[in-house]
Parts: sequence; structure tokens; C-alpha cells
Amino acid sequence: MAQATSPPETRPEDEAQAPRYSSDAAGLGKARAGAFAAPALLLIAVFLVFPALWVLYLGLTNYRLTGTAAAEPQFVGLDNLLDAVSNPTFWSSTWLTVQFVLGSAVIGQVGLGFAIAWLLRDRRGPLKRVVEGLVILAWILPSAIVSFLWVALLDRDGGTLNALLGLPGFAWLLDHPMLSIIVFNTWRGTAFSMMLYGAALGNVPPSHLESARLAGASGWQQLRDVVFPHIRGHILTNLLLISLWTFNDFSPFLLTAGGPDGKSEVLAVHVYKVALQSGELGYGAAVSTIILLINLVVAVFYLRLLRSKK
Amino acid sequence: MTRFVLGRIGFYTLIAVLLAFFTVPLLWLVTAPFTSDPTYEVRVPDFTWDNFAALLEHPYALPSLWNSVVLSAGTAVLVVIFAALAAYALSRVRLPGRDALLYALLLLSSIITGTAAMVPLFQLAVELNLIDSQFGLILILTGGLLPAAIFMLKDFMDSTPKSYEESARVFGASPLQIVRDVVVPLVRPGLATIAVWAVANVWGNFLMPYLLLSDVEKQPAAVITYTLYTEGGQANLSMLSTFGLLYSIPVVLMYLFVSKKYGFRFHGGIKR
Amino acid sequence: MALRKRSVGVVAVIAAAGLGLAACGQSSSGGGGDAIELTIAQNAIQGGKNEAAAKFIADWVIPKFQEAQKAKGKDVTVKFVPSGVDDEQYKTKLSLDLKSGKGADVIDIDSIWAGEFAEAGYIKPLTEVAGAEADSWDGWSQIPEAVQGMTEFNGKKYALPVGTDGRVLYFNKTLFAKAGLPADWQPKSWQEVLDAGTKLKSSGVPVPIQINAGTAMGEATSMQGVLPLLAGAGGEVQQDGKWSGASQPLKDALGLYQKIYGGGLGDPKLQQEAKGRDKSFQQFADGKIGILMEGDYFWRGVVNPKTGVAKMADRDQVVGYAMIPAMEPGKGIRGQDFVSMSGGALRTVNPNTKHPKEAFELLTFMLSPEALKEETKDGNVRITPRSDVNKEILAGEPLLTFISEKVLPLTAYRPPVAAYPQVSVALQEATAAVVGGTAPDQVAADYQKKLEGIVGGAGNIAS
Amino acid sequence: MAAIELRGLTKVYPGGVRALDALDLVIPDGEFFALLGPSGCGKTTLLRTIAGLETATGGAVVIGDRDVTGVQPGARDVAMVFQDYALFPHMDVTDNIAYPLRIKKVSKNDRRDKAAEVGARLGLEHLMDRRPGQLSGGQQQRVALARVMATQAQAFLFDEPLSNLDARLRLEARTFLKKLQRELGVTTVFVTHDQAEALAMADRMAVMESGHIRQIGTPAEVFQRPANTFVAGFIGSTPMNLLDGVVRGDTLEVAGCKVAVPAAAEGRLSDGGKIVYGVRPEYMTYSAEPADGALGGKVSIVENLGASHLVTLDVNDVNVQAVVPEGSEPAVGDDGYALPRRDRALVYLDGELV
Repeated sequence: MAQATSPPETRPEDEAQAPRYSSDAAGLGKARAGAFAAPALLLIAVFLVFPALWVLYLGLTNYRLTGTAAAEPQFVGLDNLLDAVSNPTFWSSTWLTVQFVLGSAVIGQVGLGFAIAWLLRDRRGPLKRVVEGLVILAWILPSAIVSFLWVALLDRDGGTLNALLGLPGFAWLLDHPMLSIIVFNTWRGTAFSMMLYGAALGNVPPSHLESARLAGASGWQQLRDVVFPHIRGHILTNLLLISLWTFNDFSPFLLTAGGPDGKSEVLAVHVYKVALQSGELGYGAAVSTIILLINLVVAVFYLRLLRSKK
Repeated sequence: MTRFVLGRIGFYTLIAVLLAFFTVPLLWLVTAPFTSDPTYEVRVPDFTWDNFAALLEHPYALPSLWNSVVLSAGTAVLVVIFAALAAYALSRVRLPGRDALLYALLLLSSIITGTAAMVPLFQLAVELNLIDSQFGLILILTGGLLPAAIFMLKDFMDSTPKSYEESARVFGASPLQIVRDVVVPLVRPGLATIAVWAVANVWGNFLMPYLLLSDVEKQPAAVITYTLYTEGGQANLSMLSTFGLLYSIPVVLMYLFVSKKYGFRFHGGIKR
Repeated sequence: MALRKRSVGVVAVIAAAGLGLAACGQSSSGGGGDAIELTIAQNAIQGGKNEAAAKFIADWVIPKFQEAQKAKGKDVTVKFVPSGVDDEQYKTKLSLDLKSGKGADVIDIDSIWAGEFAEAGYIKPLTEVAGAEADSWDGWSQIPEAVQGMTEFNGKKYALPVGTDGRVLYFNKTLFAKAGLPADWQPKSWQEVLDAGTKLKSSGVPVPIQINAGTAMGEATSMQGVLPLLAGAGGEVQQDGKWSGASQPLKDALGLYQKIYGGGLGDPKLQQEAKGRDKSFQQFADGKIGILMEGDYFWRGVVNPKTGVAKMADRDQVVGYAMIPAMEPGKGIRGQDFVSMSGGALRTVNPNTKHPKEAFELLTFMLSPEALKEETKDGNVRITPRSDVNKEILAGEPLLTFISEKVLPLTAYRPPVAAYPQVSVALQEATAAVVGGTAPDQVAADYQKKLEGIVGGAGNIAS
Repeated sequence: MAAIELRGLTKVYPGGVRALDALDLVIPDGEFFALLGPSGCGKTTLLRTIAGLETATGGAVVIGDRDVTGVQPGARDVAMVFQDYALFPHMDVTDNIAYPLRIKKVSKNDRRDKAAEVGARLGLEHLMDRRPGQLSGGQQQRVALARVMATQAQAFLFDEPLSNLDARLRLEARTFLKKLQRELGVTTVFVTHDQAEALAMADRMAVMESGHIRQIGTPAEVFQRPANTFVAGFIGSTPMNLLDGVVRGDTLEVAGCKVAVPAAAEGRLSDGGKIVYGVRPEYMTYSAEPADGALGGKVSIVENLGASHLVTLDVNDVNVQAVVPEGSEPAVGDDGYALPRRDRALVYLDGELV
């Protein structure tokens, strides 16, 4: 009976998630879990939460990079927000952003990424490595370089695409700016979805797929009935992150500079122009706040969508 | 049988289209550096090394690549370690409001990577005396990347069977031992993915390094890339393409190394 | 890892507070004997943007200045802080540095930023920072009034001018010959420019006239496009503190755009491309553009047979240049027959510096005739602010002499105020709309509406 | 080696689910003890509480002479085999077996020697360099066993150790496991939902239902004399006949027939009382001829059990089953009579054995 008294941390409050198993498999306990999370949370608090709240505050001022408003910024309340929503440029930017996110993130990156992961799921060997390697290359190359690649590809006169298609003089970036940046961003970001779905598909028990195949399920039915239920969580994570990043992606600026005439000025580019080029930091921060709110709505929408089917 | 053949044909057609889609834009990067006076047109290069020779004489180009390595490796290491610990704790111990907290942090992280955050981040760095310090920049970049990293890693952690840890626990392993011996190896592909993701993010980041590092000798390649323009803002394509190629090689090597060593997948095999 | 090496940091904030009180700068901060470290920041970098300037500082200014100071018994080390980024990014960085009481001791800025920096308190009048020497500098006498004007805001000098430039019409003599136009072409009105364009067009020149338009070219549209045209029609963006709205000169300027791009004399697509200006250079070099409105940088840096980005081996024979005519003779600003726009860089002393006197000495040192001559030798010729130097160094440079002697006397400058960048964007948008087919009157009205939002209401706009 | 004792062990999950309700249980040293019950009965919770993976809400767990209720799992000196074996996929067989020793800071060489020794004992010599993913289910199970053996713990806990094996392998593993446990003599608790497994392997067993132990005993006791109708219905590869009946003097009326009161219940029933009459199909004597005290009816189904047949009789609309040896099976539609063995028939009053 040497250890009749128990050490305090061995009796954590019941943390069981499901009634059957405690989720705290390693016996971490709240105190130690806190210690594990502390470094990350501390960094986040100092370098993320604090400045982010500061940005939200800036959105309520008329702060500018230079000029009198830089010396003595004034609190203007919701004026910036109201200015934004009464500005047609802002609304066209928002609409373009929605197209951009839907086209390049949800359909482009998620769709293509899943398709590649699915096509290559049972493959080994050089073909898979080459395809995956190229897709990932597009993702890890620095955007400063990538923008040049795409200008070279889509250029009106010497562009590779026009040379291949035999369409000299076709101005992709001018006549189809949104299509261009959507395809560009699909090219750029597919790797992340591909990797995530590749890992997720590895988790789908082969036996489930086999039984579906035996039951005569078509490819699509297999996906719908076996694969999607298994990777629903991954889909949620992926959609959430990809949409969030795409909303804030500023790299279309490098390709079209928001042009021609604002026809590809997505919100992130709008903020860049407003904040960096015009120095209107207060207004830029307010638009950032609006982007945050839109992202919030999108996140809630995804959560609802994927939870309701559970 | 015909269905099978058609399927094969369809498969290889798709793969061919994909390969073309992902290869064609890269052509410029592999031809322009070897061309004497590159334009935006992809041409058969005349295989000159002059552009590389010119780059070697550039006083900041090669050192800046090293700075990029330092910044991205430092950030990736911090992100992976801190995110792994936090994601593990959050995955295994249910704290009230955990999910809401994660979502909120994720949303805030999007603000901090935007242009509008540069003033707060700059002034914060000034206050904390982190201006012109690579370490300070690493901390700031890490803070911005952590929420998404935790979010992704938590997914990986959630999907590892808990019996591994319970098993180790019954054998007497401490929580840290469990993390080291069991959890980390199990989610290693996830960690590798996060590391590559973090590196890719930092590797291309221009604005923050430029604003926070004044000393050109500390600035990463992304900043130096932006200097390869003329007084009037015209791109120096021979330098840019050449530097772009060199700038791309380290990340490609890193990817090859990581994917060979760790793969980007979960260990399969154990049926559950 | 590396911590800050420079001592210009928190200490400088305190020093700055002290300086604010010592209004006339009699304080003896940085007295003799102590080691003094000065830093100098420019948007220039070796191996990249403005390389020559960066090299000049590293190879000549720093050693010579240190030597000169040593001769005076002062131990001064100078360090160069290079940059090589877009002007907006450089400006952002400077603003953040200056706002936080940091930054190099000597900084280069675009003359157009002077007003907004002054308003924000980022820079201070030179006499406040460096003392009375700033006014008594002997170089001022060599700097033309107009160029001095760039350094002033609310009547006070905030900086020394580093250089200036001017815009002209370039034309391709080979194409002109084919179209039956003279090699010494000098149009006297817009109509003559259009006529030349028409002739070029019928002789098969793909792009007869390129006058920058649209937002993609950014400030290049304003400086090499709408602003010279506005001046040619007798207008200015801002006059006596009031902004010009949908004025007749603006409508005239936009009307010319309409004639060029609506009449097939220009390439509207090129104006929209993100890299359209680069392309216009390339096309001019390739003999596809007849007439191009550009600054002297085009001559020095673009078609320069040795170092240009779009080299023309036969530049001196093929490229002609002419002054930009007013709409009609005498219709330009100040009743001029010809017009131009000029910008330029300024160099000033950071109000946060610990060593304002030495910093100012460095400023004047770099603008001494010897320094300017040294800087502009070996093919780096540019128009310096000093007439005495210009006479000497521009001798072998026909275009720069042309600009210095013919163009600068009639040039105009942009208003150096914080709202200007946004006004400029609005002007660019206006040109884009005209090129896109909207009627100039309508565009001018839209511009006025936008202007009201930018400058704070109709009260700030001259009718 | 040590005995395991549970005193009033209670586990209540947040939300009020009472997984274990004041359980008392003693498992003597060296015993092979089975926890049997349908899913959700609390058997796995009980095992995990013994292991320390779940914290008891009340009561005590004593292993040997040590109260380990509040002790961390790793300090309880027990070893556990999980249902999915929990073999570390990133370690080869040797490292998996040696992992517990690594935690105990045994030197690398000693670890490898021990792993090789235990592995050899379980016939794993040629698999020591493989990873779990490259092993068959049976091999994985043996590695998991080897790993607990290497710990030399006081007690082994097996959570459904055979459920991931296919049927054939399961029988082999059953024999193997029982033999191994005999040889090692380590107190072993194993959880199963398969009553045949429990009957075949256990020295003693506990049948659980919703957090309670419904019966403890040797397999023979539990099979022959289930303490209540729940156990009676749960144990046995063919379910026991549990027929509603009424006491009529010194006989019972069941399904409209008169049957004798079982020997054990004689004199303990009151006239007119409602009872449940239980008899296993194996303990029925079938004949085509009427017999006194037999349940008679029409044959409705005949199922082949291999060496015997299971005959279902429709006795006044009540199904009664009897096992008939091969060769004498009736045809569907025949009249048939099933006579319960009096010494094996049971009577349940209010669900409890009389």
C-alpha cells in the first residue's frame, strides 16, 4: 500500500469526449497540455493577436502612412467601413474576389488537387513522383519568380501559350484577366490540396473501397459513399484554409496589377493598392476587417455544410 | 476489356494534360537564364553562362540565398515544434472553447499576413527591439503561420489511433516520451508537410523582410529579387531569370529531400 | 541571432526629442574627437536598381568624405544602407523608419514626397535640423530657382536637390524618313503630332504614337502622359491650393487621348498591360513605335547602346527628340509654346540623427562640383541640380543639354502634397476610361467626383 | 505475479453514463480470467480502469498488495494488448517488442537480446526486422503478445485479442494463448464479446451487463447454471430455451405442456407463480414418440450444426429448440417431442435462478 495516496495530476477532471474512451490517451492532463500549448499560444498572442487587434483598431481611424493624418490620426469610427461599402470599386472587388475564390480555390485547387490525388492514389514509381514533383514545384517557387513565368506564358506577343495555340496577339491578361489569374492561382496552389488529399486517401481503408466495388458501385458512387464520408474532415480543413488564403492572396497583383481598369482587382490587391500605394492605412485596415468578416461567414458556412451531413 | 483500354487511354491523356499544364509555365525559367538577352519569349537558348557569371559578381545575391535559408529554416523549425506540441495538447485534451479559439486565430492570421498589418508589426518590432534582427523576423513570421499549422496538425493528430499512445502509456512512457517515440513518428509526414509549407511561405515573403531588415546583408533572396530592376522600374530579365533559377533550386532540393526521407503520407498497412 | 549593429535606435528617439527643443541647432551633439557613424539610405543597390549610384557612394563618397573629415580631425565612418525596390515600397519603409524615430542619417526621397513627409513630421526644415549653415550653403547660388522649388514646402527648404529631369517627345528618324517626315521634327501643336501620327500610320508603322495611359503604368502615365498634356492645355492639377476638377484643359488633354487611341494612332491594349511600359520600350527599340513621350531616363537607361534595358546600337543616329508642344502655340501653362514635367530626387537629413552637422556636411559634400562630376563620369551623365556642373558635364550629351537648356526653363512640377498620389491614380483612371472609349466630358466629370472624395469635398476644388 | 482485486469500482462518465457500478471482483494470482458481455456492457471500461487508462470515479483497484487506484498506468506493473494491437508502425518488430524495456532504460543490447528471446519463443525469429505493416494479422498478434511478455509485468490485460483474426486463425490462437498463459502463469484478464472464446479459454469468467457483473464462475458453472435469464440467454452457441410458465402444484405448465419441476427448484416454488423455465437445447432428449413431461409440437425448422441438428418445434405457438444427434433428425412437419433433462433444467423467478 505504498502508493495509497495518488499524485494530484493523476486525477484530471473527466475529459472524455466519447463516453467510451478518454481522448487524453497519453495522460497529459490539463496542466501539462497547457504547458505544451504555451509557447505557441504566447507567440500567437504577441505576434498575431495583438497586432491583429491593432489592425482592427486602425480600421477605425483615418491613419495614413504620411501627411498630417500620420502625425495625428483621428478616430473616425465606422466611417471607413461606410466609405468602403458605399464605394462601387469595393463591391466590384468583392465580387471579383468571390469569383477568384470559387474559381481558383474551391473548383480549381480543391478540385484539381483531389483529382490528382485520386488518379495517383494506387500509383508508385516515377510517373507519380514526376507529376507530384511538378505540382509541388509550382507551389514552392517564390511568387516574385512565378509572376515572370506567367507573364512569359500569357504574353500577348511572345507568349508561350499563344505560340502553342497559334494565336499571336491574343491578350489573355487583358481580355480575360479573371480567367488568367484563376488559372494561374490554380496552377500555383493545387499542390497543397493534392498533398492533403493524398494523405487523406491513404487513410480510407482499402477494404471499404473493395466492398463498394464488389457491390458494383461506379467510380462516382465509390467516391460519394465511401471516400467522401471518410475524408469529410479533411475536406473541411482544406476548403477552410484554401479559401482563407485565397481571399488574402495578393499574388494576382504581380500578374495583372489589378488591371486592366480594375477588372482583376481582388480585395487583397485592393488593400495592397490602398495601403501601400496610396498610404491609406486606416481605410486599408477597414477593408481588411471586412475581409475578415467575409472569411468568418465563409468558415461558418463550411462548418454548417459539412457538419450537417454527419 | 474495351472499358479497361479506354480507361487506360483516358488516364494517360489526363496525366499528359496535367503534365503539360504544370510544365509549360516553367519553360521560361529553364531557358531564359541560358539565353544572352532574354525577353518574355521562350526561345531555344544559346547556352551562355554569362548570366550566371554576372550573378556571381553580384555582391548580395548569393549571401541573400543563405539568409533565405536561415529565415525559412528557422521559421519552419519553430513552427513545427511549437505547432506540434500545441496541436497535440489541443487534440488530446478538451479545453472549453478550443475549436472556437482555433477558428478565431485562423481568421486573425489572415489579417496579419495582409498588407494592412505592416504598421502594427513594424512598430511592435521596434518596441521589442527586434528591428533588423533575423531572429525577430523569424518570431514574427512564426506567429503568423502558427494558427494554420496547428489547425492542420491537429487534424493529423486527431486521426492517429489513440491506442498507440495508450499502449506506450501502459508501458510507463511519460507524456514527453510518448510524443517523441510515438506521436512524432506517426505524424511525421504531417510535420514534413507543415515544414515544407512554412518554408515555401517564408521563402517567397518579400514585404516583411524588407520592412523589418534594413541591413542588406541580412535580407533574404525575395528582397534581392526585387532589386534586379532598373532606375525606371524595368526588370533586368537576364539577372532575374538566372537568380530566379538559383532561388528556386534550394526549395526544390528541400522538397526532394523531405519527400524521400519522410514522404508526405501516413504510414499505411495497419488495418483498423 | 544578429541584433542591431547600429546605435541609431532607441537612443535616437531621445536625441530627437532633444533636437526638437534646440531649434536653431546650436547643440554640440557629436562633438569632435568621438567616433561618429553616419548612415546614408538610397533606393539604390549594387548589382541592381540604380547600381551606379550605389557604387559611387561606396567607392567614392564614403572614402573621400571620411578622408575629408579626418583632415578636420573628426573620426567619421559612413555606412551605406542600400535598397532596390519599388518607389512605393521604399517610401513605406522610410515612413515606418522615420515614424519610429529610426532610419539612416541621410536619406534620399522623391521630391514629390517632401510635402507629405513634412506634414507627418518625418522630415523637418533643414535649418531646424542642421542649423543656419543650411541656408548659407554656397551651392544654392548654382541651383536654378525652379529646381530649388522642389525642395520647398510651405516656403521652407526641407532638403537639397539631387537632380532633375525632363520629358520630351522621342521619335524614330528611320520611320519618319519612310513617312516623309523631317529628321529635325519639332511639332508646334498637338495637331502636328496627330498629323505626323497619321502619316506614320499610312506608311505602315504599327504604333504611330505612344503616350502612356491607364493605371497599369502607374505614375508613368501621369508624368509622361496626362500631366504634360494638361500643362500643354494650360492646366495644372493643383493651383494656389485648389485642385482642378473637370476643367477645360483636362477635357482637352483627355480629348487628345481620344484622338490618338480612338483614331487608331496608338495601341490601346498596350496601355492596360501590367508590363506595358517595358513593352513600349522594347517596341520602340524594335522600330515599331513612331513617337514616344518619355523622360531623359529613356535615353540614358533604356535605349542606351551600352547599358540600356532595350539597347539601340544606333541610338544617336536613329532616335530624335523634340519638345512637347502646347495644344496650340501660347496655350500652355504660363502662356508657353512648349511644356514639360519634371521630377527629381531630394536628399535630406533625418531629424532623428545624432549628428546633424556631419550629416549635413555629407549632404553638401555629395553635391559639391567634384562629387557631381565624379558621379556623372563614365557614361553616367544625368542632369545635376547645379548649373555650373551641368555646363561642364553635359557638353558631350546633346539630349541632356537639350533638356537642361531648352526644357527645364519651361517645365512644371507636381504638387508635393499627401493627396497627390491618389489624385494621380484618379487621373490615370481617367485616361484609362478615355482609352476604353468613354467620352472625355463624361470622364472629366467622373474625375471631379472622385477628386472631391480624395481632397475632402468640393470646397478644395477650383471650378 | 499478483492477484487483482476490485472494490466497489465505479466509473461514471460525464453526462451521467454509469459504465461501472460498484463492482467487486477478486482475480487470484495466475488465473486466466475472462470479462464477457455484449458491447457497451462496460467490460472494456473495466479493463481500461484496471490498466489505469480510465480513472475510477469511486472504489479501488488493488494489484498484488498495492492499491493502484490513483497510480499512473505505467506504474501499475501491468501490460496490455489492445484490440488493434497498437504496434508502432514506424518501428520494426524488434523495436516494438523492446519498447517497454526502452522505457525502463534497459541497455540497448539487453533489449535486443530479450526481444530476440521472446520473439523466438513465439516463432517470430524470421520476422524481427519487419515492420508491422508487413505482417499478417496472426503475426501482428504474436508480436503484441511478445511485447507484453517482454515487460514481465504482474498482470496481462487483453482487450479482444482475437477479434481481428479470421475465424480459422482465431481457433488456433485460442489454443495457443491458453497454452502460453499456462506456461507463463501470469494473472491475465481478457475482454471478449464471444462467449465461446470465454468458455474455451478462461479459468473463470465474469458476465457483465450495463455496468454490473451478472455472474462470476468457471465456464462450466456459467454454462450449466446461468445465474439469471440474461446470462442464460447470452451464454451458449445455441441460445437456451427460456419459456414462460406457471407453477401448477408440483408440476410446471410451460407452453401448454406439463413438465416436471427441476431437481434444484423442488420445494421452492409457490403454486400459481409465474416463472421462466430454462433448458438448453443440448439438454433436451428428442423423440418422435410422446413422452411424459415432454414438450410436443410440429417440427418447423431443422438446422444442420455439423455433427448434430438443431430442431425447432412449434409447441402451441411457442418455439422450443432441441439438439438432435446426426442420423435421427426429423423432417419439417413431423410431430416431435422434446424431453428436458430434469437435472439440467432451470427455473428463473423474476429473472433470477431458483
